[in-house]
Amino acid sequence: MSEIKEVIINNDRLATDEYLVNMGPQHPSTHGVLRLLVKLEGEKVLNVQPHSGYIHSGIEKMCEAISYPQIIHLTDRMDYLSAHMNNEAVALCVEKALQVEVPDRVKYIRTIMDELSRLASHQLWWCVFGMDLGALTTFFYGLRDRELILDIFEETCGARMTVSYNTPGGLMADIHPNFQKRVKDYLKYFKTKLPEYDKLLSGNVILKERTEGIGYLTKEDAIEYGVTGPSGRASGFSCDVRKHVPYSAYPFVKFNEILDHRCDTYARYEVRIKEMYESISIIEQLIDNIPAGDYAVKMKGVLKLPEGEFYQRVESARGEFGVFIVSDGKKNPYRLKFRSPGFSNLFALNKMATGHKIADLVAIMSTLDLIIPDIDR
Amino acid sequence: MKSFIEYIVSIFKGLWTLLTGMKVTAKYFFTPWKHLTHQYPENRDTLVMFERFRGEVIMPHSEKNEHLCTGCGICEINCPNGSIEIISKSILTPEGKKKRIIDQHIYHLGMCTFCNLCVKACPTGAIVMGQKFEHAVWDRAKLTKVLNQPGSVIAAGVKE
Amino acid sequence: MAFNIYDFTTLTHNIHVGLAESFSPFVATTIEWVIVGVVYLLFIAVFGLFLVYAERKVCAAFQQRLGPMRVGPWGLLQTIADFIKLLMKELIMPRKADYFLYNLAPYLVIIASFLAISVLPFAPGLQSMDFDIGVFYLTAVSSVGVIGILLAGWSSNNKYSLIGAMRSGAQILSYELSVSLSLMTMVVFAGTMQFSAIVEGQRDAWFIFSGHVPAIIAFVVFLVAGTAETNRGPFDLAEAESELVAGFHTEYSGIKFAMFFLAEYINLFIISAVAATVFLGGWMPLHFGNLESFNHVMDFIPPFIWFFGKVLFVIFIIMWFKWTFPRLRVDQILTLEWKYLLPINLVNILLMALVVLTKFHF
Amino acid sequence: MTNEELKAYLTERFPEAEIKTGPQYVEMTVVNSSLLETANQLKTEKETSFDYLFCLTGVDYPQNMGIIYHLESLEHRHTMVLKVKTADRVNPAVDTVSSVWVTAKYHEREVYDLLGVRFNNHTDLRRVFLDDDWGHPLRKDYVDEVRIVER
Repeated sequence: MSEIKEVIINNDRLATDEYLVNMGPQHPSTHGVLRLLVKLEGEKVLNVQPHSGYIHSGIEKMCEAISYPQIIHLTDRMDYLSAHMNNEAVALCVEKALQVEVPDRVKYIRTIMDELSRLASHQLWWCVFGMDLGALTTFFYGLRDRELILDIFEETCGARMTVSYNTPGGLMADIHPNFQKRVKDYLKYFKTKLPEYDKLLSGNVILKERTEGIGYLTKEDAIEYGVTGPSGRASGFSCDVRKHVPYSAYPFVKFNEILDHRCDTYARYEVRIKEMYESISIIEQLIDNIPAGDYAVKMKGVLKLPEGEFYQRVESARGEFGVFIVSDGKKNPYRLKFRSPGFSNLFALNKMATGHKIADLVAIMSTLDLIIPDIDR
Repeated sequence: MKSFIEYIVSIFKGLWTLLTGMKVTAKYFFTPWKHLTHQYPENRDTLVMFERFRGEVIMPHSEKNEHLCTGCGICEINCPNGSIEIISKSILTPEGKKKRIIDQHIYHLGMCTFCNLCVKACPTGAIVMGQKFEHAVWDRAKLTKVLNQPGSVIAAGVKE
Repeated sequence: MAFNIYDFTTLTHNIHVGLAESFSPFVATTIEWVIVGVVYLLFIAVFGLFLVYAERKVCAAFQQRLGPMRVGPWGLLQTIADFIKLLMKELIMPRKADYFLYNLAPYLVIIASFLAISVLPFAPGLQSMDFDIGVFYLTAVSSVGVIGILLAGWSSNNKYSLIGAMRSGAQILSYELSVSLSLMTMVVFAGTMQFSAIVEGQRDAWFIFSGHVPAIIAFVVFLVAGTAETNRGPFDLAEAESELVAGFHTEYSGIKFAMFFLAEYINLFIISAVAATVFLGGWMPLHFGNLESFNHVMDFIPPFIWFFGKVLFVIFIIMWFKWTFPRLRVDQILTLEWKYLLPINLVNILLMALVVLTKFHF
Repeated sequence: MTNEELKAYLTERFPEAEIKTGPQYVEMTVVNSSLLETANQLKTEKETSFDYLFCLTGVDYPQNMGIIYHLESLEHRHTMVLKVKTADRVNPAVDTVSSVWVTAKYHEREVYDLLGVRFNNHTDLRRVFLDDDWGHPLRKDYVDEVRIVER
């Protein structure tokens, strides 16, 4: 019934050859509980209507009731694959509002953790992308390499994914004594594995056929729809927050913003692969130069932000993540908004997938790298 | 003719990329002893979690059944989920003064998100994160724990 | 002839004679049918289970895992446990499914596999039907299975099933052509369609060696097309997990699902067995022209071991494909067939005809 | 443009708007009737060319509802905040800017869902996350005795 209702709402009737398919909320390729109402003609996608909210957890509402240090652990649960970036965004925003300058050591460690998260996230994306296209073996190779990063997290932060490593004013704890050695060992290891990714999938003729020219998103559309992160950069939309509004230790490192002007699914694939190389280079620049110092600034027991509105942008693994705090001077925010990259990226799906096959829809959705709790919040 | 040659070349190029992919998987197939599987319940004896791993909140007790908790309630305030409840009682000290001490430090494991804020806030270091991670139980009521052991007292010399 | 000690002709002949002496011809024939049927049924069940286990172990090794390890030593009993589970599961049917066709479909699929397996020569004398048009028969019956798949998708009253079934239909109808044509190439070379004669023709050298270039091309084409015919990855569009959940058998559960599952693995066996028989000499041992002593050593290995060794080799290659490559899209699958495999096949058949005419072979 | 230049330019260009410098960005508050026109001018005019709307937030202020647009210009790399406040807090309505920035279409749906702000002329104003009969949870007067536990 609801399908019929929605069709009527959208003012379009089904022609004789057209039919509706509900992809999700339980579907192998929606990576969670996203529902896509797909209008098909044979195999051809005519229209995609994303329906989200199946795991809407009301994080923004919850944040209004708890204090700023407590908010951080909730952000772990939004985009759980780049949890550290989310943590950092809140911490940076609070520090900005309180005008606290954190020591360089904190900045360096945060940046290294950011890039490790990005690596881990892109690895998981890579293996799931392979799986969505039917190459099931990639899944295990990607997870194999990601597990080691999670081990590094676990040793230093105490958790594998919901790291909660940041606090306003610094870090939860200093890095573990093994941290630097482990990271360096890992980079050495991963540099031998990354070319394998290329051999197994990137160069594969089937993958190229499946992705080249599919899911075209022009630069103008990317900007209009606010598609950021690797997906936006593959359309030539220069949107790397690390470059344009640098934060933490990004001003101290040299790195390239990976841009691609091919705008298709393969470009989005390649941008992420190249970003992994870039992340490795950033970590290498920082890991040996972590300055000595405190791991946190001494903060007051109860943090009260001055009245005002504060915005902090960071580059999470799938795009621009923003934290917007409206404070009325109390210890909890008056209103807190998370600008999640997935939400904007998701709604460009219809634009990109229309006219392609249903198999392409899966590939396009996969290269957008959607994390459903990030969209639903 | 040119397109015909391109056609032939494309076939061989495509085949070559497929073979490189197969080479990668073959490499792993023929080194099966390098597998990554951890057979979990069997390897319990050798499985060591990292020391900082946040498995659950515990309250260490000394051999004399002493803990460091003063019952100040800071952990309760700092917990974002309300998973800690402090029930205190008042006793008469030997000097004859009234004093509030901890009666029960109740910890709802089922509500805990292991964010570490209580441990970080504790002024006396009475609670720490434990490494145990096997929390599955048959009854949800078992997830509510009392952290201070029965009959335990606060260690001497802990500042209020 | 050394391999005569492994010849099953005398055994089957003796059974036949013994039955004919004790019973009337009608009863004897019926008993023979039943015996053959039971033997094939047992073989299919056991070998199917083994293949499922092998697939899981092979894929685990590709993925740096161990695979099933819990049920039995090295998980050997895993598939049996799975099978028991499938037997005990409730059979759920969608309410608006077509009752008759929905229930008929799994049987059609598995019957097609049964029909095809009957012409395969496992060892000298171990072959239930030896047609003189064996290859022709095989290509004919192996395409019956697609009807079952189409029916399953159509009758399930599920859009995913329908898409999967239609994909499967388009795919199998196309690739039938390549399978047949690559087999025809070898028939041109062998000069017969009878499987036993084809195997006999490879006594001195397997066709893939004696037929050199065109035979190798035909082998590769057959492998690709055969993989597509069995609906296995990278051609598993019909059940493309990430797109169609489970494709044509989404709505099947319990033993009916098990039939589809079994049929898939039996088809895998058939394709591999045909490849082994036509290209790799079937049960024929490896012989090199003049190396008498080497040839004698090879003869001591029983023919059915040769046969199954070759079959498993081909199965391994097909599994290797599946666990390495991404899936193709439906239009690409048709492009591959009509723009690449078919022209290559046609040229190849000409090439083979030339080779045969000029006697430019070993 | 730096914040000061931007502020000077905006004061000159939009004299009727209320402009101040916030902790980070220049903040410009307009009334609903001139919102769409202002947005259009901000995007299309060469000096400002705010072509990227990176955040759209709805805030339930005590007297009214505020919609806050965070804008960035990719050409000039400057950022500003555009604000609009509704007249009515109970039945708030503002004009949609989805014709200017497409992404606003979806963010406005979110605001409508969580705060109940109606966007005039929005082509597809449906709720994004919650059911149709659910309240608007980010409003300060929202009560849910079952799911919200006050401490």
